[in-house]
Amino acid sequence: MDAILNQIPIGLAIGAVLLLAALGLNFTFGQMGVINMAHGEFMMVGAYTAFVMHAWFELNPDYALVLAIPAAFVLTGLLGLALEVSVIRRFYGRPLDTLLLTFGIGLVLQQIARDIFGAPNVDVPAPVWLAGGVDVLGIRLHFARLFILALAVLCVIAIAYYLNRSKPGRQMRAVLHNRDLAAVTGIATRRIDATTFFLGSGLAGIAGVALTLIGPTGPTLGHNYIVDAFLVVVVGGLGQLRGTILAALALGLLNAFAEFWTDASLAKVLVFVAIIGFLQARPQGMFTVRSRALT
Amino acid sequence: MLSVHGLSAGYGRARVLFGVDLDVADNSVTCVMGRNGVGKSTLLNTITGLITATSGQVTFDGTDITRRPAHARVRAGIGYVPQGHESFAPLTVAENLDVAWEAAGRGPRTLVDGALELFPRLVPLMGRHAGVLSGGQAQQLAIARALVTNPRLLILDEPTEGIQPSIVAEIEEAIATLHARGIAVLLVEQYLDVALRLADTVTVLDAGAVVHSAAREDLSTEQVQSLLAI
Amino acid sequence: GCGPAGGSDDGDTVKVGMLHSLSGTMAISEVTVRDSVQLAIDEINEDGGVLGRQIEPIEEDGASDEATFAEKAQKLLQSDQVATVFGGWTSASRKAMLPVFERNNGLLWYPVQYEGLEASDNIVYTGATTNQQIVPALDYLAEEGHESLYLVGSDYVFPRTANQIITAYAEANGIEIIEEEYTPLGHTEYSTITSEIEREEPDAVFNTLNGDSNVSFFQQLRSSGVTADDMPVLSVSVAEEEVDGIGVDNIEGHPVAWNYYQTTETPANEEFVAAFQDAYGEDRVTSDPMQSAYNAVYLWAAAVEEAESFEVDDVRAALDGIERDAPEGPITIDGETQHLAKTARVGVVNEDGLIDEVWTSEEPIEPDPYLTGYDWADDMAGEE
Amino acid sequence: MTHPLLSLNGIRVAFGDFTAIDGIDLTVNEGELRFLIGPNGAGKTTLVDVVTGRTRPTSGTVTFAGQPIHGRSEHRIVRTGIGRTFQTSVVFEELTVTDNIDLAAHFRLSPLGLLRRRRGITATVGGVLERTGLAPLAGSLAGTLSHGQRQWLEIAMLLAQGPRLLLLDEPVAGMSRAERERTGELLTEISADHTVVVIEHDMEFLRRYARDVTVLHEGRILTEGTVGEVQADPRVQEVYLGRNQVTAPEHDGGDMLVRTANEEG
Amino acid sequence: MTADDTRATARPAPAVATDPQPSLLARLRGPLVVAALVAAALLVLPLFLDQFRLNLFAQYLCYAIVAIGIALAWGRGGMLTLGHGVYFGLGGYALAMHLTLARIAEDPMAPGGLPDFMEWSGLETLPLLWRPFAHPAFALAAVVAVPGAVAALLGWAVFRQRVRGAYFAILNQALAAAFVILIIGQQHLTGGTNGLTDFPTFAGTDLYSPEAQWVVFVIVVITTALIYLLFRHVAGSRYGALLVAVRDGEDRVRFLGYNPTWIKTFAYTLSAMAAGIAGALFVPVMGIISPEMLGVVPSIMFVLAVAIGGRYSLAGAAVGAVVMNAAQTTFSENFANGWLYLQGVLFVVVIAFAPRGLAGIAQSIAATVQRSWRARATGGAAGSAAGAPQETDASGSPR
Ligand SMILES: Nc1ncnc2c1ncn2[C@@H]1O[C@H](COP(=O)(O)OP(=O)(O)OP(=O)(O)O)[C@@H](O)[C@H]1O
Ligand SMILES: Nc1ncnc2c1ncn2[C@@H]1O[C@H](COP(=O)(O)OP(=O)(O)OP(=O)(O)O)[C@@H](O)[C@H]1O
Ligand SMILES: NC(N)=O
Ligand SMILES: [Mg+2]
Ligand SMILES: [Mg+2]
Repeated sequence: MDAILNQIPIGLAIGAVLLLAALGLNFTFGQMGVINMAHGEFMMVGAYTAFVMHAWFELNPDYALVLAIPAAFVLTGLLGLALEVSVIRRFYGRPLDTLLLTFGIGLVLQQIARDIFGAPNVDVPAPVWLAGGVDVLGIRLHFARLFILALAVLCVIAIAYYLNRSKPGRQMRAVLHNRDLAAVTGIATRRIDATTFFLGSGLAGIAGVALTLIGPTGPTLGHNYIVDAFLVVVVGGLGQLRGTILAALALGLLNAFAEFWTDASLAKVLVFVAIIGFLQARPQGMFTVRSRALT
Repeated sequence: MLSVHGLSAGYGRARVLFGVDLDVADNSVTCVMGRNGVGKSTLLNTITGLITATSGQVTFDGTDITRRPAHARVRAGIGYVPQGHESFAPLTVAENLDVAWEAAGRGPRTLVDGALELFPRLVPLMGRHAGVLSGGQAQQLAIARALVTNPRLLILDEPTEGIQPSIVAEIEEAIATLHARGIAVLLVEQYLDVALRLADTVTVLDAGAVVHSAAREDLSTEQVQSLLAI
Repeated sequence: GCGPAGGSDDGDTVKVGMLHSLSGTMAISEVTVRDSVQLAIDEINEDGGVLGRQIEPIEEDGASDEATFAEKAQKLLQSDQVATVFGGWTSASRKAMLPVFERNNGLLWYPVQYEGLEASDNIVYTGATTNQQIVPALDYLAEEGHESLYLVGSDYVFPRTANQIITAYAEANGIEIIEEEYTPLGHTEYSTITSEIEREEPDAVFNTLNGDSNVSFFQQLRSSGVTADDMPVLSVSVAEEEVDGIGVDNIEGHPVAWNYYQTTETPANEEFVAAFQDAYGEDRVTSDPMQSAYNAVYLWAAAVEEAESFEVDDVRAALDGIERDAPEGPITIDGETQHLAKTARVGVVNEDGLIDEVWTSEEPIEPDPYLTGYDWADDMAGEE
Repeated sequence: MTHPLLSLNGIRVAFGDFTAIDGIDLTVNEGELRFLIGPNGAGKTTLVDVVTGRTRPTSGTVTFAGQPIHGRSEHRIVRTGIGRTFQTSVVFEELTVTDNIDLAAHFRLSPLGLLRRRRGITATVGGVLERTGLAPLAGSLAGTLSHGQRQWLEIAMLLAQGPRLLLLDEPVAGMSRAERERTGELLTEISADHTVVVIEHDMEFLRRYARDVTVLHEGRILTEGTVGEVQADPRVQEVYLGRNQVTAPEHDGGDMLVRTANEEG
Repeated sequence: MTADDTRATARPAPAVATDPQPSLLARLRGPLVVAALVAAALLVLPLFLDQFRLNLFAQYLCYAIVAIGIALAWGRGGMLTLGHGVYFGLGGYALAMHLTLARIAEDPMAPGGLPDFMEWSGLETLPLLWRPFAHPAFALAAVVAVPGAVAALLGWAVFRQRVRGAYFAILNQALAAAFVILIIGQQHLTGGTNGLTDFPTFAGTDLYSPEAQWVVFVIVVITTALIYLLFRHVAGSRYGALLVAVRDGEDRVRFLGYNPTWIKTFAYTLSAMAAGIAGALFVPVMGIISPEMLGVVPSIMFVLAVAIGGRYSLAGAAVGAVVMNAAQTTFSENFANGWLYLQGVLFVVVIAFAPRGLAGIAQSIAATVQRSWRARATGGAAGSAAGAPQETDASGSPR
């Protein structure tokens, strides 16, 4: 029984990682309709930022990680911005093409990382204060996981504020729905696009830093998370923050329990089957806005 | 106020407009008329920047805006209601208005109140997603949205389409009121009676070119009808 | 790229293939192996080449994809007509290339420890087979008094076969196998497994995870507070190259089993490490597969000299008994299985990220890919 | 000619808290040309959505030609003989005008039949192209049509479908005067051997072509009757027509609206 | 105003411009071109290519078959399928299972009659799943039927619920990921990561004799041609137009009396079957099928080939597959260490600057040439232009 209960924090921890990886997609994919396959590589850039903090700038791991978070946000954000301004902007209204385009870009980014940092994984030491964990009611909570969870929560709050309370958030949704109409309503669509992409990419950078705590830091880091992250956004409903959160946690728990009862391989397959089943009931994800428009 | 000179435009290789000239004087109502498919909407889309002109010039208040992006034109004072009651479906009615009000540079907040006064039927719908509105409700929202951008020139593409008769009359009154407040209006309208009641100048378009342009008082209804029946 | 036209027999060079993954997930490991092959070729060329000919490597990228390995092998053999090929890492890539080499009568030098149960005339296996790595590792664990094992591995042929051997061994030696868990390649979530390990408290963990998964596994195990003192995790696919990526803190003190470490004390190794770091940088480490790949080139050259021919059939005939004082110590080719006699070693990761030897078989162990010499392995599937 | 073809019984549609249709009973007889009017948001389009399967009624039944059809999927309802157009026209932009109409005309083909190549233009399609004046645009991609041209294409597709009951949602919105008249003629012609229901806000059009009119208001039927009866109803004037429309007719002799009203009587 | 006036004001309506009935020759033009290409491939290529290159070309054609299928499902039907590796794999495995059993039947070294990986996994008898694959006819039927059935089932389940666009794409991607994990995890049935390899014989003949390789080449070329012609016919039929209609307005199609679920499922299934056939051909050509070739990345590569060739054109897609893979071979043979850059740049440039791919470029060149001569009104490029978004030409498109 304890063992089963123990899967709950594990599932939530997995969910937090998925959530962090998916938050950026919630912008670029959910809000803008850009299927950014290079999102995984943006996470990789974030992770290498953390590496550079300690390896090149020789910062103390105890605070290198904390410094890496804003640095990675800005760096990957700018990378995304550069990408948006140079190519992606040619693609609005062709969401499926962006997938292929960014896939190509992802391959190139991987190869660049390999050429700069070498093919093997690199070591990003975790701060001492994140080592170990606490037992709560007989359930073990790791500090690293709690940190990721906290980071995810912070990001969610910031995003929720941005999306619902602020002017650019609204404009972003308007632009996604109808670019032309937005333009003749006075919205500077290009600036909105650029900002959105900057934020989505920046969030990938933050996720990348967090991932160094629990997994390998190497050129192919993104591959491990990208499919799951997209699934989270799809199950949650495109552009639905609430949905993304719930979906991430649900998939995390599902993964944890499926793995507990079967094994890690079968768990992945079961999760996929569950998602198909879920979409039978809610084809447009957990939360969607109905529109009467015919498509 | 607005001056269009030798404007040509089209879609890809298909040319639609061929050297259109058009002037909208300060504080006037200009009505563009023409059969379906002659290029009326294309003309308005080119003026507002949705389509880039292949040649010719659009001048607003003496500045050449031919190459300016669409949103900049809105901020310069050109409000646009495109054809086909379009709205931002995932946003609520209130958000539709807010987003426009903010984007155009936040004129006085009374703009929003004013627009709602004009379309009181939108008030109970403020929290509803625009995507579920009825055709006429959406059209009212579209006009309201253009009004909150605080335009000095309001461009309307068949604003009464899909609107119930009593509100058509109200819109007509509203346009007259705006006019009285010094806002210039460029209007495409298929209801002849409405158009002729409002217009100071009538321009008739056929096959992408202006075939007639005259002051309202120089035209009889029959003349217009025959021009439209080419 | 494509070298000058002509088969391997004319001109004053001899073409050999280098076929490793330079892109994709396996590039992490294989690039360093390629570097070692290149180093050996450069050294041999410096010394006058083979049979007076300079070795001209033709490099292809296997791209971490089996079909690409098959395709490139075919290209090297048919279009480039290379004398031999050094290549492969994963068992899957080897299995993919095997029929190509058999059909074209080529010779492949495969440098990585693997699951055994194979002996092709067209492959020379310069890494360890199971009785030179897995079995000695088990001997070591038994000697250390560990009586219960938890098995965790990546879900593919090497770990599965290794675990069968471990299970058979355990049954014969009164060791309890607590659990056998597999995760997909590239898996990064080990919380479920680490918490089960914590709960079950085995004496030791036998780890056959491959690649990236090791990083997550050790990091997450460390987060759980499990240390090498409490519960050693013995790995057979973690070498010096991987340690840095895992983070020394996370794996320090845990044992690994190989035939070679950078710290192995032989004169040949001193030279090898020096030469490697000279060529590729002081910060680079050497590892078992790199050393095996490096040896392969020298063994091939020796066989060619012995045969006085580059022809595969002649070279193959000359293989038996070829010896060398390798960085790992003396190695000898067994002509029958085309595997090497190798010394087994268990080491422990130290705080510098290098590996200190703590146990050795002293003598080279004869290769036994089908484990015919072990009674407890009788029940195991094997072809012979 | 007075067999009920379509009957709605106790239809209610609620979207969350909001009740868009609040208990409507309506019968349309075989051969009728019925106009449906009412303020914006009254529920006209929703009613058509209910009949055509796009919206499931919260309660109530829809019977067509004696069979209950509520709850059936959209394409099945079409197959029983109901066709519609859309208020905001939706055509297949990357097919030619001909292909758009051709697809509408051939939904009864078997799967194998569909897999045959289309050779030339069938008589039905040709006839529809001609009747709707789209012939000169036959080869154009529908995406290149103007607003009014699209409305025509919607009508053309509906005609090609050959349904027993035609439901048109604001067919003349955005059409030029001349074309509105052509549409009116066409509808009159069709209604000779079809049942037609038209939603319109164009009063001039209504007065010229309508026979029976049903007025919806806030999800209920406000009144039914002839054009004259309905127009004279003060409640209709109150919620829909506006006082001006009826009270201030004569100030401009050239006013189409008034002139038509006078003609009709 | 009277009715007569109304008529007078109506736009002049000339007699309906009926499509000219295409002449027999025009109708046969596509097939004739294809037949000529087939003949050229069979007669000319062997003069220039050695056995290895010929074999590579056959491999590219396998990808071309997949591309033709994807062009139908995606280009016409708008179903971006990022999981076609699954169907390629199912076809490949079906045949590879047979070939593996055929090898074992002739191998005196395999007394248990089991593939080696089954023995390692402790199996003692051939699993039920494998047994029917001993019959070549069953295996060949499975090559088409299994991918078809899986696609039909999945397609029906998701299309019925109107899952589409990005949702569908991501779901397919997850399918590919899950499928690979499943295959690897079921090592005792599938050989795990190693896949199935080493197929010396088929139907009792040595598969790797030069003659057999030649026969395989001929079969690949002819199959590619036949599949192209079949898909071209489908795309050109009413159903093809309907597919485009569903892509652009699925909900609207319902109101024309069609059920989009079946329309989409059919195209998706058809394209899965093509992928299955391609996978099966790939097996004797390359001598291996393994999970690495079925996952997310190879599946995206399939789609990329289509994008590069031009998604709206079946022929373009096929050419794209050949060109992209040939480019990849060339790059990687010549720049083993940096070819990924070249490949990435190729993807980005083509997709960004030629949204309709090579076919689009070819078409605009052809159009320019045509215009500068004199418009020859009839006959579009074979099986290509229809359904492509055309930003040009208000005055009519080729039909
Ligand atoms: N996206 C497009 N691509 C190509 N041609 C187009 C496109 N949109 C419109 N056209 C063509 O341009 C011409 C003018 O269209 P436009 O929409 O400006 O007409 P309009 O006068 O507004 O007609 P309506 O009264 O029907 O709205 C039409 O002939 C139409 O076929
Ligand atoms: N999905 C929905 N959710 C909430 N409200 C809805 C939904 N669909 C329709 N409505 C509301 O139902 C009412 C009826 O809409 P409907 O489109 O039927 O009106 P209509 O009579 O066709 O009006 P119009 O003349 O403006 O086209 C409107 O108030 C609309 O906002
Ligand atoms: N042979 C191995 N380690 O895959
Ligand atoms: Mg228009
Ligand atoms: Mg309506």
